[in-house]
Amino acid sequence: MKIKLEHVTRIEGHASLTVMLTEGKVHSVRLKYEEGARLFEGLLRGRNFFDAPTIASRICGVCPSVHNITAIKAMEQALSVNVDPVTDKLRRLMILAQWIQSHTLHAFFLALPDYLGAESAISMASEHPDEVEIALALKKLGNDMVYVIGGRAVHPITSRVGGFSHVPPVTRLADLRHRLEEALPPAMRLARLTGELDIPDFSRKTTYLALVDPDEYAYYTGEVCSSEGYCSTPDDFCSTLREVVRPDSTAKAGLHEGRGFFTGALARINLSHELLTGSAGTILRDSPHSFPNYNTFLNTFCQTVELVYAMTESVRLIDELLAGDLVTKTPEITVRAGSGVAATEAPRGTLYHAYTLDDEGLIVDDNIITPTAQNLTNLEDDIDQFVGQRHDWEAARLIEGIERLVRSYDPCVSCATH
Amino acid sequence: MPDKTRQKEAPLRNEYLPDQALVLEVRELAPGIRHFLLEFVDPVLRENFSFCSGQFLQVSLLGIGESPISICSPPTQKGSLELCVREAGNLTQALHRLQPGDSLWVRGPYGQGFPLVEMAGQDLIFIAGGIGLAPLRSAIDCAVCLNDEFGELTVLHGARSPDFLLFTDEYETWRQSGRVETIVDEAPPDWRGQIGVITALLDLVNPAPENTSVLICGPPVMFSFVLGRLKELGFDDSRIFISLERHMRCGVGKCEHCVVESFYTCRQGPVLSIEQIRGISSALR
Amino acid sequence: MGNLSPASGERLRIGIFSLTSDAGCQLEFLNLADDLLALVRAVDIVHFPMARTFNQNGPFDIAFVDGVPARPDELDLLQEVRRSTKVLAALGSCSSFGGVPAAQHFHDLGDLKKYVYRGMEDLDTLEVFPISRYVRVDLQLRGCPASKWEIMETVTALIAGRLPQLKAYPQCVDCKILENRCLLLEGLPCLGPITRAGCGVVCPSVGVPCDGCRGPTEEPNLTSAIEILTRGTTYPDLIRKFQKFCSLAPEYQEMFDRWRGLV
Amino acid sequence: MDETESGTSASDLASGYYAHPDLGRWLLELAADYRVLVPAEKGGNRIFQEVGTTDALCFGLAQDRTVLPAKKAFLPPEEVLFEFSAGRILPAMPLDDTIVFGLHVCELSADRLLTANMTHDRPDFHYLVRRNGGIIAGVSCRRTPGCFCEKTGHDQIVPGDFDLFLDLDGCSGWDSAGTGEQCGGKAKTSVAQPRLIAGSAAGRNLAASAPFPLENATGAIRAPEASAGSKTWPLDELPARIRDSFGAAIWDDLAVRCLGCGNCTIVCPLCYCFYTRDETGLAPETGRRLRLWDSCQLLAFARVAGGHNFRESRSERIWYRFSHKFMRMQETLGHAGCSGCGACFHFCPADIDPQQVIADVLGVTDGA
Repeated sequence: MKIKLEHVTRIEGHASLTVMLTEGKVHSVRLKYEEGARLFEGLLRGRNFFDAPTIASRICGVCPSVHNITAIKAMEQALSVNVDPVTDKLRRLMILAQWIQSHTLHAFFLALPDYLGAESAISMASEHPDEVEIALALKKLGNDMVYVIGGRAVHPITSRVGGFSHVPPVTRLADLRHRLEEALPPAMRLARLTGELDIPDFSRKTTYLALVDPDEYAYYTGEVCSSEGYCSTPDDFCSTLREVVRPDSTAKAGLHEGRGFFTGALARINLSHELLTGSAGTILRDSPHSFPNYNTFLNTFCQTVELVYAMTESVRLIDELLAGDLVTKTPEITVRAGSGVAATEAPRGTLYHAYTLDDEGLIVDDNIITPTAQNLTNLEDDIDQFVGQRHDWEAARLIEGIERLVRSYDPCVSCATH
Repeated sequence: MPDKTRQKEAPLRNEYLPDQALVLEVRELAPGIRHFLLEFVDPVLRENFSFCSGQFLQVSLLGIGESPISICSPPTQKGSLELCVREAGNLTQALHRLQPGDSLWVRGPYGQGFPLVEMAGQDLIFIAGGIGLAPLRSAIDCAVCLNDEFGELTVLHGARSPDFLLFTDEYETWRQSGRVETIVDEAPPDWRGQIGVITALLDLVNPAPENTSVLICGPPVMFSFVLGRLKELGFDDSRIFISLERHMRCGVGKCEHCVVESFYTCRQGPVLSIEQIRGISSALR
Repeated sequence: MGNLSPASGERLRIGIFSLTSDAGCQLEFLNLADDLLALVRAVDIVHFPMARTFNQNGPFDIAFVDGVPARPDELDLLQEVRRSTKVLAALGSCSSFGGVPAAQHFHDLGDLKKYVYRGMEDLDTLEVFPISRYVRVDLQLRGCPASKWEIMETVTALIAGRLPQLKAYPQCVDCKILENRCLLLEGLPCLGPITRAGCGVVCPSVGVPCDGCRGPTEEPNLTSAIEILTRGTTYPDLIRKFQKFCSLAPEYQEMFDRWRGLV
Repeated sequence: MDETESGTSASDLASGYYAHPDLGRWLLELAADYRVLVPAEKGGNRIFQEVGTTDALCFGLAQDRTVLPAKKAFLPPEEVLFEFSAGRILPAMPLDDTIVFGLHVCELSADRLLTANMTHDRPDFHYLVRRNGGIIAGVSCRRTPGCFCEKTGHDQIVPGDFDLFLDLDGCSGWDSAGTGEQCGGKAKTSVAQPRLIAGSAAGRNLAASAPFPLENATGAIRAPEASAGSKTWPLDELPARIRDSFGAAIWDDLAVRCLGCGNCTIVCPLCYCFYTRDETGLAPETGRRLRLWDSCQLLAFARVAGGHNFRESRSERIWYRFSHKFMRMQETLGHAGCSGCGACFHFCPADIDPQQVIADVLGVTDGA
């Protein structure tokens, strides 16, 4: 017998689960991303290099800023454009703000209801008003950070190849800094709470891939490294990463060295947890979990640790910005043929943008590899193991468990099917 | 520090504050057209409110918005007002949801009505297309009420179909002071009345222009035919009065939406004589 | 649209539906932040799979539809939504105009699929059109993303029993009132004069020319606009700009046809 | 404020601005009791800004025009007419304590005409509460490029048209052809004490605390001479000329170029049309009625419920804009509703120049 769960709820986008049952017991499960193809990579061809960041940000409404910044970085590499330190710091802030926006959304609005016995954050509001209020305030803070720097909370405007069209006023940055500091204790409280949730006992060691930078917990710079010791530049890595096109699916699946792998908060923490100092490090080390850790369900907790990291790191960056002159200078851009690859850490994992331009600055070739697509193979392997270990469970309970497992990946189907 | 006290100005009237009125009665006159009987909540206003036939009110519902609507009851009726409302926009749709006892808000009356005083002793012809009968009904009832002051009354009313003829239960009363003729664009087979355009009614009654005033309200498409026929019949432009519809927001000649060349429809209109608007090609569109 | 408001005293039943999209517009509901709690206290958001586990079927008073139907089952969903709602609001420029994905109409769809999916061209993917091609649409909340102000105006208007007053006039009016620098006067290709207001003029306010994501005003004077805009940019770049967000806006089609004749 | 020896920063002078340390201090004092608006920089534009929100207390010497004219102080782009709650109306009381500094001659003249318009027939409560309670202070102007107040008769004012006037003629040497060099650069030390002229009792009261001498005005204050040969339009004739031009080809020609963006009316000191809108919150019984600026250049301006549009064509809408200014206002108030400031032309993406339009109207109706 086959049952199909049409809509895995509380994820970004539309995915279904098809469950095969024998005598009331689950014997296999298939996950499918159910969105039409928007064909972004095709649509970008023939466009101007300066339009790619704007258009590419429309791949995803949840993580538009990282698409935007990653596209900009790739274009700057293709055109050999160097930007000033203020620009770099503002971009870092936008990525960290994106983490705050997205991790808050996932951890507290989409995943937490599973563990607090609520059907949604909306219904959580009555029994857990404090938590919901904190989550909403954090979401608003992340939104306001992107708004102040990028000009709009969803789909930023000011960031462009070469720099920024508009630099935020000192007073607004100072205000953000103040709000970040104020929001830090409640955010830490929620992160600790998430670390103590009763997650399923599940472990499957796989390959973890993320940007690694010896000097910091990486998100904006660094090399792509794996838990098995592999390291390379994003440029080289992009050519070894395989995206598999599957019959009847608009999402591709990622393979590295022929196997599935995990990218995202858990991978970053597994690879760089020693670089997490300050409040985020304290929460991580005080938690009942040790790292590296191979329980995928912990990804949500890792996101909340990163949320705290993003907040403290933002305060540090704002202090640096406020200590100097808040001006950016857009360098002269010479349009010419070339190609560039960039990677940043999106909330859900490493995001790659690669472009080739002709001598008029029009895009002739491009490739965008999203974390959710990269994770698909690994997610399927996880589901298989999860089901295999629980073949005696009632179908309804098992399906609910699988939904939680899917959610712990924080999949973004829009990104996966761009 | 400078002295902030200033010479007191004469108190200004705030034109934009409406007065509350209650719906006493609602009835459906035709599909999508409702008739409302209202009274002001303020007893002083209820007693003292006066207006001329053809003037309008700015009617509003709080949270919905405001629209100009002609008063359809006669000035001779004291203590209450009547409106006739066709469902067309935001406000009128919301008005159609009102029940007796509900509130609405009005300010006014605004504009110039039909100069009935100057028409004393004359025969009156009322030409109404569709809901255009509403402001004319105020004047008709007024003339009926002051029967001795006027000559013969002729009411010509055209509508889309028999269902859309308005105030049909009042025709008998009107006929005691004159004549009522109706015509419709289309009708079911059992319709015994006239079918055609409203100028056919003018042909039917063949009015004489002497000592007669004509009062017109209806959709703009009607105007050129009716005016053409009246001209052929020998009517003078100064004796033909027409009520114009325009986008009116303020009612007091400040917001500029209702201007027709030099005329503020809300102040110098909505009733204007054809003589006043002669040569203004955009007036009768 | 007839009578819009629910029977008096009843709470508005709202559905938020997602077709193929970037989910950015429905996310704007969660981005309402402070207003979100007030909103869910005042209305019943009974269908919102992105945020809820239990999602009810109709009838709805308002259904917000985010995205374009790009798969046959999404078309079925869209028809079902239309059948079960009083007011159907297209949420964002994808559902209003096809959005960014509608640029596929400037390419050969087969070529595009071949390029993206390398040999897997028999995807069950529909050509992208605005939802108005398939169902009657009562309101268009344009923009990429849709504006929070318009979302709230729509909800509060329907609670009060009026139609939302979405601005149909050009961005310039609001931009002048904000006393922004006029980018068009500086020679930048700003689509403000022919693009609908309602977003709060977010782009020109930070020095970025309007990209036209909210689509054309009523009766835009495109001929004159193109002449003026090409003083600051090339004709092909200008056409690319129009192709970004609202390439299926009916008002643009004559311009694009002329462009297709040139290339 | 970057205070140099003369109290005026070099960059202010270079851009044709005048600043004076005493003036700045005085305005800050006034701002404790009043809402004080002065022309100041915002994002590369000059706009009337509230003292306290800006530290750039400088006055343009007409080099740059503000984006919105001073009318915004008394007729705000958006204002609450009243609030309502549970079936009760709570009238909004407009603030009546605004001082606007820095109006040029044409704008003082426009202010007088706008106020006359809002006063005549049925007075506009909200505007007049603000305006009658407000104080306006003019400032000597040099001609802004593109202005033509001599043509519309708005090139002079009498003391009754203002409460105060800041006469900068002490900063000698600049004239209608001046580029700012005389006032800036080497000549900055010659930025002498301004003279104040009071035009009303309120202005005299205010001047009592001013750091500058108050002088008696003699005669009218004029804008600097226009370029040779520029003369007043036949304003008395224009109403008939405009009326006769309805439907003429010149309006169709303009409609081909005009984008209908509304810029011209938003920036005009003598445009004031508005619409109203009700706004409610999540509880529908509480809300407010707003009045907002409108523009006769917008398609929906004359559209009624049901969809009929009484001004369907762009050419007709353009004619209505000019007929308001040169026909209706001239006929009802005896003065052209165009101050000649040139803002509409400056901000028009299609370069529609009212001077050319009027020349064309005169040409067409002459049968030329």
